[in-house]
Order: sequence, then structure tokens, then C-alpha cells
Amino acid sequence: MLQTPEISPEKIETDALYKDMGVTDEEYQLIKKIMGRRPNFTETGIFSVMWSEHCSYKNSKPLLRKFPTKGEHVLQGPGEGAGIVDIGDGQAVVFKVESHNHPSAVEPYQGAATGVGGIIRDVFSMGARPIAILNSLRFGNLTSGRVKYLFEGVVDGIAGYGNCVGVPTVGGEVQFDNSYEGNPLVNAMCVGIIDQKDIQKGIAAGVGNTVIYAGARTGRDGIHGATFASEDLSEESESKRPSVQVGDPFMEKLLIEACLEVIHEDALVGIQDMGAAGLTSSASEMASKAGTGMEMDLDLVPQRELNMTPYELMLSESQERMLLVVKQGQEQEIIDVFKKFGLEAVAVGRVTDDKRFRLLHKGEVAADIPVDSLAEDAPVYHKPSKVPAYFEEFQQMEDYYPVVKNHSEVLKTLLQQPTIASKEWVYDQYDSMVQTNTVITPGSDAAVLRVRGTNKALAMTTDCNSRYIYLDPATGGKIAVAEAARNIVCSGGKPLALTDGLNFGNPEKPENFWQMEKSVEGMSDASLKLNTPVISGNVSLYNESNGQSIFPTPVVGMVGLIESLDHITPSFFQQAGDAIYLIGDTKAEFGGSELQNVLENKYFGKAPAIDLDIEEKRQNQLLKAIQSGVIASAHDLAEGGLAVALAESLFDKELGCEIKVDGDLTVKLFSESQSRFLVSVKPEHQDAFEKLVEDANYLGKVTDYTDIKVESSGELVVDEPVKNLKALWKGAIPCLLKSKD
Amino acid sequence: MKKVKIYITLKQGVLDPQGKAVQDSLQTLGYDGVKEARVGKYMELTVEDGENVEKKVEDMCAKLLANPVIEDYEYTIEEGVTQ
Amino acid sequence: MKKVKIYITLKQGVLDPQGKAVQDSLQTLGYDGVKEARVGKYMELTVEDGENVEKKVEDMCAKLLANPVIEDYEYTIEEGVTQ
Amino acid sequence: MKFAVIVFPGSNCDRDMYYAAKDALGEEAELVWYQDADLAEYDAILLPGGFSYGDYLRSGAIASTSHVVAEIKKQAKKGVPILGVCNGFQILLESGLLPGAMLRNQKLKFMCHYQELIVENNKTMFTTAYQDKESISLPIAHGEGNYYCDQETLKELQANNQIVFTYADNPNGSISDIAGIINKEGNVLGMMPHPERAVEDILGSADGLKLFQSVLNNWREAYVTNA
Ligand SMILES: Nc1ncnc2c1ncn2[C@@H]1O[C@H](COP(=O)(O)OP(=O)(O)O)[C@@H](O)[C@H]1O
Ligand SMILES: [Mg+2]
Repeated sequence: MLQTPEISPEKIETDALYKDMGVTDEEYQLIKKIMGRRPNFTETGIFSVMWSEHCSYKNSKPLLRKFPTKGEHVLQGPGEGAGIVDIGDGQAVVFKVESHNHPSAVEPYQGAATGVGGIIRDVFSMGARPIAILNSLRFGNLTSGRVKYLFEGVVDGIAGYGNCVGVPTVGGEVQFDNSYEGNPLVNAMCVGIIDQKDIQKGIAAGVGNTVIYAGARTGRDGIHGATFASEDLSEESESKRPSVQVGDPFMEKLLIEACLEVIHEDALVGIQDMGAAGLTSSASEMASKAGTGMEMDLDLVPQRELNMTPYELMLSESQERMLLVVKQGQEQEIIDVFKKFGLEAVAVGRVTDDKRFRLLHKGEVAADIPVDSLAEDAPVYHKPSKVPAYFEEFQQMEDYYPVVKNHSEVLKTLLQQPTIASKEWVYDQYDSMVQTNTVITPGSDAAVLRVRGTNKALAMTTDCNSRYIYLDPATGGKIAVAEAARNIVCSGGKPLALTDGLNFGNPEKPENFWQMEKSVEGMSDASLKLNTPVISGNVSLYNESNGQSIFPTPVVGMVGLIESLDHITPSFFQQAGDAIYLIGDTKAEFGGSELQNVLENKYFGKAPAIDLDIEEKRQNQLLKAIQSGVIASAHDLAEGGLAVALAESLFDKELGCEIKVDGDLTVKLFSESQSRFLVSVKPEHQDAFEKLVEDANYLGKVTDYTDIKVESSGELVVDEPVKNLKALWKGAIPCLLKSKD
Repeated sequence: MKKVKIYITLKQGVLDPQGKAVQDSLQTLGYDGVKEARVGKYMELTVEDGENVEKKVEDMCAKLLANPVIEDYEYTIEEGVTQ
Repeated sequence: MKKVKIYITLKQGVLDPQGKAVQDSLQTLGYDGVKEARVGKYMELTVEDGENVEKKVEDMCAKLLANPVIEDYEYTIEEGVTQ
Repeated sequence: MKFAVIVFPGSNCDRDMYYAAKDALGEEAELVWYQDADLAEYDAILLPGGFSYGDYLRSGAIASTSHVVAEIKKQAKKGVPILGVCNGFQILLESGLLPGAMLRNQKLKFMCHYQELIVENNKTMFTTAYQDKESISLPIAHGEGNYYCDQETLKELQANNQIVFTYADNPNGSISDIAGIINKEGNVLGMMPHPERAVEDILGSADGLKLFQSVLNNWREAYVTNA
């Protein structure tokens, strides 16, 4: 790889070369003012990455402030590597979501793999042991060869990295829609467990203390990755390919073990992973947070390649690296721990009292910047926002009502839609059981992991129906949070908190900014109501290809606490004879529905309505019912409505059911009205159940002859062997992948 | 039939964890003369004679066999080899 | 320094699912002249000059780099290559 | 009884194995870092799954050259029970303690799910708690579990009853559906499925616990009751 040529400060200004690094004219002037001179090449590079959206959240900060972030159990909100929530017994759960969209569009395997590696580091840098990985993926339609390549590569990359580091991948979601064709989304979430006394922070405290660099050597990988992530994807990005990083999960596994040992050393003051913008962001943030400065000698940084410039060393995004601040004089203690695992750890600098970020290279000062200007004091923009024309048009439309003749056929078609079809092809490639805590493996509403040594368990999920958010971001934002909470409740958990992955298009387009604004407002309303504060998150903007934005996709990652192992509840029917109930009302709501997509090949109209009071009430009542032991299974209704939920509930044990519905059959079977659950209850628990849950409608029974039978007005309108449906549902994705385009 | 031999290597500068592991392990075994190890792929294709074999092989490498983002490739084409 | 190039291939008779997959994908892409594909490994070692380089390389291959149950190997040693 | 769980750089089922021996079985167990290789004090040695050395080069290859494997060979000669699971099995193959080699799964994908197995030999020190031909369910989680050996070796394995577990529905292309084999002497077992992941009902199956119980029972019979 070529060395990046140095350019003189004068030339950077006169030729406005800072623009190539993503710095605007105004920002350049501001930098000049802060510096009191022209920044040199390295300094300009440092500002450019630290002031990119990826590191500074300059466009999203004003929105993020709207999120409720406090709660009685929250120990650490947004701002550190990951958020932390108390789960009792002196323990806490740590989690965060991270996007790796643009790298995955260019090199799907490595892009996804390094995304997983990065989010794991965020979690163990807090001192927590990573116990689970989830993901949230979006692709274009699986009919295109390129999309298949991206999909297969991304899944392979997640598996390749996660399996090797020994953290189980326990859940996630995948949706397929045209808007992601050129810009797939790859969001990964990591969950960890920690003893509260071990919680670490990424601070460079204690003037005179030593800065230690640990892990992989620095190469020319991913230079400018952070700015790259903050640009639209275009033909030109293809030529930026060398900026793709390559991950080494083996190194990461050793780093996890070494860091979890290091946190017990008295010598350790602060620790942070080197994520986006590598050494630059970790070092400057650690100093800025502690109110100190830092001086590093770049000649001491372990290097993989020859003749690396300060610019390259500071901007490299080589993976599997950590930065530690260690008490002066006790460096060896720390170095020895890394050594045991065959890892390099070297002192590269020290904490200073002058609040400056100073870098030495070959005996010269390569950069000298007031450290707060890189972190706390980075610029913040309030972008203009404008209601998109499409939204106003959608709001004025008549309610969409689909015409369905053969309900059985429609059910079959729905089950084969890749968004609804079984994701077994995906999660079979993930080691979902390593660490032997996984009680509910992928394929259910939420994954469940027991907390070893206690009688508790954690439920976790990622969710986001971006179609609703596209139609109506405020409503869709509420639904995304509510849906995640529903999945937690169905598994027997009390939702604790959430992490968000905000994936949007270019924020400079006022319509996009409006989508961001409204979805954040919707999500905030729901988080407040459902008492699930936002404890961490990630923003990924500029998700566009050829000028076309993705559907707004604010992914919700949620974790819930299951107070007793007895409360763990499966999502599928358990036994013939059990009564089936639908909790909640069904209205004619088809805007953004899977059925609309099947029939019209697009989404339009109004999103389904959601009433957060009702949502909260139903979730509470269902959770109570689960905790009192009267629920055999619980599943939330999502894409495809009741018919799809019924079928899904039957597949695992290959049971049958006989149910009756009255009224408008199309609405009853396929509407996507919100706040609904499908539950099964043992006959002896029916009375108790009906007392606990208000809006429960009896539908029928689970049967042991394996057909799904739906009767309406005395007529059998669906009568299909469950085996056949299951074969269609399971086969859909593998079949699409095999077919030639 | 032609026998095509394809050598796929990681681009200069791209991290090669596998090569590193091999080198370390060789050193542990006492082969400390090994200063660097890089691990790539080797493929042998048996291809029907025909027009433009070279052009086709070039295409196959660029489109499928190598990942141009991180890999380089070279190949040789041998005549009339029977296996 | 010497540059050692090592080619590791699956033994004749050992099924090569990866080779089969490569051949299938090439055919899907329209390269139906490809009658067989075998996938192996290619390594480049940079080794210090010294005595018995050849013997050492032979040893490394036999002891670590190839698994004799399933793999064959060949190598070439090039003189004085500077990278 | 005292179990050693060998931890290589990159092992990741080491704790799972440890908990199986310690909590589920209720015996003593220790995690032994590959460099601290004095194995004399242990009654059984467990080689856990994972990705030792990242599975770089070939799975298990680099680990098999380490000093601790020489030590394990010594213990094997003495008759100490040695169990290699998944990557542990691959290490046993690469080090020559068991015959054959692993190829990538036929479908070239990593796979993780419960798989039905048949206990083909319930006379080994690892399987006496199972019924002959018992059908059990254990998780598999591997990308290179496609067991291969030449015909001669296969005949020998069959003739000596060395095939201990087979897959009821071969997931990876293994020759003769082989899921686990034992050495001729009967004290070194290698298997791809994970018994240590199936030692509690809450994890979906406790079928793997019987394997550990077999080892314990046979050890007690040999050393405790005779003492
Ligand atoms: N990318 C993925 N990784 C792991 N598991 C997945 C993935 N996508 C889907 N799953 C699993 O498949 C099951 C069904 O997913 P989905 O249809 O999205 O469920 P829901 O609508 O209930 O959220 C879930 O258990 C989920 O964890
Ligand atoms: Mg669900």
C-alpha cells in the first residue's frame, strides 16, 4: 500500500484540500482559529476524523439529547464504550449496538467481521465479559446476484468472527427491501456481564501516568474509515477499497482474556478500545474526559509496515488494539499480563496537565492540539428539517385495503417472503451455544441466556420495522421500541433498557433530517412510557446509494431481566389441548404491511397506529400472567399478522390448531395492528389467565393432528398441513440463494 | 485440456493473521530463520481448450476467484496436460 | 534471504468440496469449459540464507505446513530475492 | 476425580468443559494454560473446543505442535483418559493420537444445532453409562468436522470397534457417518459433537452428562473401590 504523501499547511489551505478529508470551509476556519495557525497535514487529518459524524455526532447530538437516558437501574448511560444496567446481586449487564454499513458494502466478509470485533471491544473495554452477540441486517431483494453476495458474505463474516472469539451469536433480524440494494445495513450488538465493582472507564487520569498501547500492530488499514463512513456510497467508493480493515478474531480472543485479567490489576487507571479513528479518538477522548492532556511518541507505537507517517499512525483503523492508562511505575504488571497471552503491550506516552494532545515523531512535534477541541468541543449542527412531500401525500390517502380471494394461498406466499421466512440459513452458521448459557436459541422472539450461578436470566432482541418508520417516523419509532419490548415480555422478561442504532440517509437533506427527528421523538416517547431508557447507541448517516436514501432504520436493541428461570417462556405452542388466545384488537391496518408489499410491490399509506398506554398495559398484564405461571407460550404479532404468527407458533413442535375468527377475514388474518400477542394456555389455567389479561380473545385450541385449520362463518377458510407450510417457510431463503438470476 | 494454476495472495499491507500464526509457530518449532510467512490460495483448474482461454481465466480471477479488494492473483496456463 | 514458495494440494482421491463449489460457481457464471477445480494453499516464506535450507523447508512442510493424511506439497526455493 | 481442561490460545469452550466437570458432574477441575504443562496430578485430561490459534493453517495443527501435547502423549501412554471435543478432536488428529484428518464440512458452512447421534460402542470408559445403540442428542458447532481417513484405516477402526459415535443424519460429509472415534487402547476419545454443552436440561439436553459420568464411574471402579 502506498504511503500517504505529506502536504504542506499552505497548500492544504490554498487548494482547500481539507475538503477531501470531509472538512468544510467553515470548519477549516474554525480549526485555524483554535490552533492560532494553519494546521499541518497530520493535524488536519486528526480534526477531520474527530469532527466526522461517526466520532462527533455533530449532526445527531441535538436529537440524541431527546432520549431519556436515566432510570433507577441505569449505572452508565451513553458516553462510554457501552451502557450498563444493574441486574441485582452486585452484577450488571453491559450492551451497545454498532453499525458497519459502508465497510460491509465494499467487502462484506471483513466489513461484518470487523463490525462484530469492534462492538465486542466496546463491551470488554468496560470490564465486562461479552456473553452474546446479536445483529440487525438489511439488504436489497434477494433476487439480485450482488445482494446475494453481500448477504452471504455478511453472514459468513459475522459467523467467522463471532464463532472464533467464542461469544455466542444468539439473535437478530434480517429484512429485505429495495431501498437497501446498494447500501446494506450491518448493525451488531454485544451484551456483556460484569461485577459492578469491576466497571472500568476510558479516562486518562493522573498526570504523569503512562499510556500503554496493547494488541495488534498498526498498519495502513482503514485509514480514513471514519470519514468514509460519513459519506454517501458511490462509484468512487469502489476506489477507496484499500481502506477496508481485516480482522483477526484470534487476536481479539486473546485481548478479551488479557483485558479481563488486567482490570483486576491495581495499576490500571483507564482503558478504551481503539475504534473508529483509531489511536486518535481513543487517546484524545480519554484525555478530554479526564480533563488532562496526553503526549505520545509515535516512534514507540508497534508498526506492521515500514515508513508509516504520523498521519497514517493516527488515522489507521487497524483492528484489535486497546489503549490503557496505567499508574506510573507499575507498567510492568500490566505488560506481563498481555505477554502471558502472547500480546504486545508497550508504553507510548504519558498523561500531561496541559490539556493538549501532543504527538512526537522522529524527534519532532507532529501535532499539538487543544484536546477538548477534538472531543467535548467539536462543532454541533442543527440541520434544517422539512416534512417530505411523500409523507403528506400518504397521510391524506384513503386507508389501503387489500383484496384477497384465497387466504390459504396468501398465507403461503407470506411465509415465503424472505423477511418473514425462517432465518435458519443465517443462524445455523452462528455458534449460538458456546459459553453454555443459551436457554432460548435463535428462532424465537428473543434470545434467553441464564445468568450462571443465579436463578435469573436475560432476554435480548433487536428490532426495527423500517417500513412503518418510512411511512410515519414518529409512529414507526414508537413501534420499534414497543416491538422490542414485546419480544422481551413474550420470553418472560421485564424490559430494562435499550441501545439504538440510528441508520439514516444524508442528514443534509432536510427530509432525511425530519425522518431522524421524528423517529427519535417516537422512540423517546415509547422508551419513557415503557421505562426502557436509552443507555447507548450508534449513529450511521449517509446511507444512500446513487442519491437514494435507505428507509429510515433506527434499530432497537433491548435487554430484559427474567427474574426466575421458571418464567422463561417459549414463543411456540407446547401441547395439544392448550387454548389459544389473541391479546389485543385488530383493525384494518395494512399500510407498510407485508401483504401490501406482496400485492402492490411498494409501501404507502398510514402506518399502523399505536397507543402507548394500551401497549404498556398489555405488556404488564402479559408479564404478570407469565410470572404467575399460566402461560404456556407467547409470541408477538408482527409482519404478516395473525396468520403468520399462528403458523410460526406451530412449526417447532409440528402441532396443529383449530381456530375460529369472525368478521373481516382479511383483516383478522393479515392486518398488522400493533400491541397484539398470540398466547397458549393450559385448560386448567384459562380462568386465571382471563382474570389477569383484559383484552384476550379466545380463538381455539392446539391440536395434535398437524393441520392448521381456520374457520370463519361456518366455512373452513384455511386448512393446510403444517408440514407443508413449514417446508415453504424454511426453504424460501436457501431456495432464493440457489436460484440463478 | 489445459491446466491452469492460480496463485492468490493478500495484497501488500493487508493484515495476514494466518501468515503471522504460521511464522510464529515455525519459530516456536525452532525454525527461526523464517522471517516472514504469507498464506494465500492455490487453485488448479482443468479447462477445455478453446478460444481466449487466457482472457477467460483473467475474468474468472477478477470476478470470482480472487477478491480484488484485498487480494492479488497470478496464473500460469499449461498446455495439453492430461491428469 | 531466500524466497520459498510452497504449494499444498489435497491428495488425489480426497474429496474437495471447496473445489467443487468453485467449479459450480464458475459454471453458474457461464464458464462451462472448467472441468475440474481443486483448491489448495499457497505460502510464501522469507527465509534467511544458511545451511540446509532445502532440508529445513522439507521438514517444515512435513511437520507442520501440510497434513500428510490428506495433503501433498511441493516447493521452490528462489535465491536472493529482495522484497 | 480431578480433571485438567487444557487451555490453548484461542480455546473457547474451555470454561464450558470446566463447568461440565465441576458443576454438572461435581468433581474437581482445573483450567490449565498450555504453557504450565505438568499433567501428572490429573486423573483425566479434557481438550476443549474453540479455535486454537485461530484455526489458522488447519484446525488443530498449530496447537498439536505445542509442548503440552507432548505431555499429553505421555499421559495417554499411561492410560489416562483423554477426551478431545471439536477443536480438541482436531488437535488429537493433528498430533497423531488418533488416526485420520478433518476436512471442511461438505456444504462449506459452519453449522450449529442439536444433532442426533448413535452410541456405537458403549463399552469404552467414556460410554458405559449409555445403552448400546442409544440415540442421543448433542449440539454440534463446527466448520471443519468432515472426518476423513483412508479405506485401510476405516477398516481398522471398524474391526476394532473404534467408532464410538455416528451421526443419525450425517450433517457434514464425514466418512461412514463418523462423529467420534477412540484409540485402540481405549483411553483417547475424539468427537466433534459437544457433550459439555448438554449437561443440564435447561440447555436443551443432558445427554452429554452420561459421558462424564462414565469416565467417573470407570475411574472409581479402577482406583477407588480397589483401594
Ligand atoms: N441475523 C440474525 N441473526 C441471528 N438470528 C436471527 C437473525 N435474523 C433472525 N434471527 C432469528 O430468527 C428469529 C425470528 O426473527 P424475526 O422474524 O425477525 O422475529 P421477530 O419478528 O419476532 O423479531 C429470531 O429468534 C431471531 O433471533
Ligand atoms: Mg417477535
